[in-house]
Amino acid sequence: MNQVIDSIDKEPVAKVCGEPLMEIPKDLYIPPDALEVFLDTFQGPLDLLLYLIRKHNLEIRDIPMAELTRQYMAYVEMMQAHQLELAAEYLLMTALLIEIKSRMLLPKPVADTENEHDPRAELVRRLLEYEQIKLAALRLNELPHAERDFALVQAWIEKESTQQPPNVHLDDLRNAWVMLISRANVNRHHQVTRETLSVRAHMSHIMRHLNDRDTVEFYDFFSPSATVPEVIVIFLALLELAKERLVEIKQSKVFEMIYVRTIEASATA
Amino acid sequence: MSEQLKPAQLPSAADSLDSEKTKCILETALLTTQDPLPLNEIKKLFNNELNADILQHLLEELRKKWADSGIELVTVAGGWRFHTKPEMLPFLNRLNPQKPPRYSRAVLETLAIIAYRQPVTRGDIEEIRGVTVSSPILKTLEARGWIDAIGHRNVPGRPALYATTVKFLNDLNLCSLEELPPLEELGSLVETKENSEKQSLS
Amino acid sequence: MSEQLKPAQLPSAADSLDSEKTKCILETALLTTQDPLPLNEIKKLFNNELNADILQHLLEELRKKWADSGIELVTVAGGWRFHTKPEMLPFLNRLNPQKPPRYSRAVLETLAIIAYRQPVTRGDIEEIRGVTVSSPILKTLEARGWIDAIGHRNVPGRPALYATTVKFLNDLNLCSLEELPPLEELGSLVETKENSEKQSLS
Repeated sequence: MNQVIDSIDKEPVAKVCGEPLMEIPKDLYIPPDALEVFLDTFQGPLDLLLYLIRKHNLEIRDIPMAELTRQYMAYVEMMQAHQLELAAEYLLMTALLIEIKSRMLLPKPVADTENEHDPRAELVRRLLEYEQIKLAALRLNELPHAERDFALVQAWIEKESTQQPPNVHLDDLRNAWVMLISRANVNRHHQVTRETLSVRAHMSHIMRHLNDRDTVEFYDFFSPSATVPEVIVIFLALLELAKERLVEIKQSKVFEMIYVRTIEASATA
Repeated sequence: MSEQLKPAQLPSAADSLDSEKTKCILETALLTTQDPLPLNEIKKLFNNELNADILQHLLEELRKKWADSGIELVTVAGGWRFHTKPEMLPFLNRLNPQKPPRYSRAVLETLAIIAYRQPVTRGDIEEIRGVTVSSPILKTLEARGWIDAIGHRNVPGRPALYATTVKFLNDLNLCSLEELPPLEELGSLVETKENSEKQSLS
Repeated sequence: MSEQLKPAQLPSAADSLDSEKTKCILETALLTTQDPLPLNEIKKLFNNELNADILQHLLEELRKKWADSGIELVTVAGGWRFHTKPEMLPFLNRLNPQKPPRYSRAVLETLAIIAYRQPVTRGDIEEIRGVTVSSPILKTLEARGWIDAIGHRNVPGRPALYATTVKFLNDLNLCSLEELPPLEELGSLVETKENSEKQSLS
């Protein structure tokens, strides 16, 4: 391994336009005001290392650790010199690089096999994995994004005309009534039977009828086609209305016409 | 992104902009904006290079194009927009079935009292419910067209007498009030809700 | 409201529903919903009376109908939706001059890690990126609805596990994660232990 490093140190570090470059270009100088931008440019130590490797065409599977460490530390020191707040990760990476470098300088064990663990392996794995994600992020950004590259279609739904009114089911009414009765413990005389309901229904009907015209002849309430039960119910309804003082039933003389009118009408008459 | 339509490459002379393309852009813009687009906004689409008359004309053409579909191009106060035709709503509502609104217990009880005990005054309702009946409750039912005042009871204050309407019967699918659930069995006063549910199932 | 389309009056036999009308309803539903409509939602439009094949066929017809316009009917992970063709955006942007969000590299890399390696914890992301991942980065992606925490890894601290959402796929026009651009083939380069062992064996 050592000789690999040695040989690399003697090999051109990069080829520029086919010309071997024996020395790392001294382009490390960055104007201080650009440093902050520079710091923002890198996502972290891995990103910086990748930049150095790619920029100088270093072989990622056989990284010249001495060179890379030197390059890396030059950046870090420069940033520290300008007292830029450097994330702790950068310093941690410095330590890691130095450690790898020194482990590689150790004499090779005698039983050298290809299975021997390369101290750089983990770093290389991380660098490659990071580069893979970095590229994936770029690709992801190139995919069309909603809002950025296309708009979604959404026509207005005109709803105003369809304000659904609440629905009432017969059971709702029944349950409401049950609730009322059980709650108020209404007396038995409040009980409404089918028959009295009919009477009640006809009471409303008669009231409506009377509202339209002031006075109605008694017999007009009984249509010729009415069945006997109907006649009875209508008659009871009229009596009930009279009892509740809602209508007035009047006959001026015996055998004369009987007229029905609302109490209101009679009051204003 | 395809380049052929980049606005920068649009001819600056208004009339050279193909009217089909213009309509296509108009249509797209109107389909993506929920708020109505006023004409001066629409002009921006074409860098104000098309005058109002041309746009108005194209919009009218678009309106005709859409006439037979489920949405229509309309002008509202704020400008032009596409909106759904009313007949589409029953279908669209199936996607977001909002629970039908329900009346409060107070409204239902009031309605039940009016239905079973009509004609009744507000005082009658209050007596049975044991609480005061607020005006909004009666207003709600009147606005629905389910009850109306059919007269006044001749007592001090001459309170209005309420009864249910034909619309109430129609809306509840009843031919007459006799078809309301009978209440004879309620005389026992011990009927529970579960009981009545069982009965209504049988 | 016009009555002829009341859903209650729809014939129950699927094929008797006029296919033009069906397409019209489909089109309306798709033009009014921003979120993609999955087929099972679309079925609800017709009370599940139309089978998937028929709907698929009609949707394809709709797709063709719109091919020459400024919008297109596409399928993404969430289902079917209309969106504008990319060439329309420059025009639409004239109406909304505010720039859509551009994400920083940190956000994009975090998103990429979650997308390709999900489910991952914040620690996993930090390990790959080599830096701490600030909360605002994850918040940004969560606010966009692109990632969410789907559980916790059963290790000390029980860190949240993040994954991408259906909205992420929808917004990137994808039907599934498999449609993400493939990762650069670095496997051969990555010197994992297994790899080097394999190589030494050969």
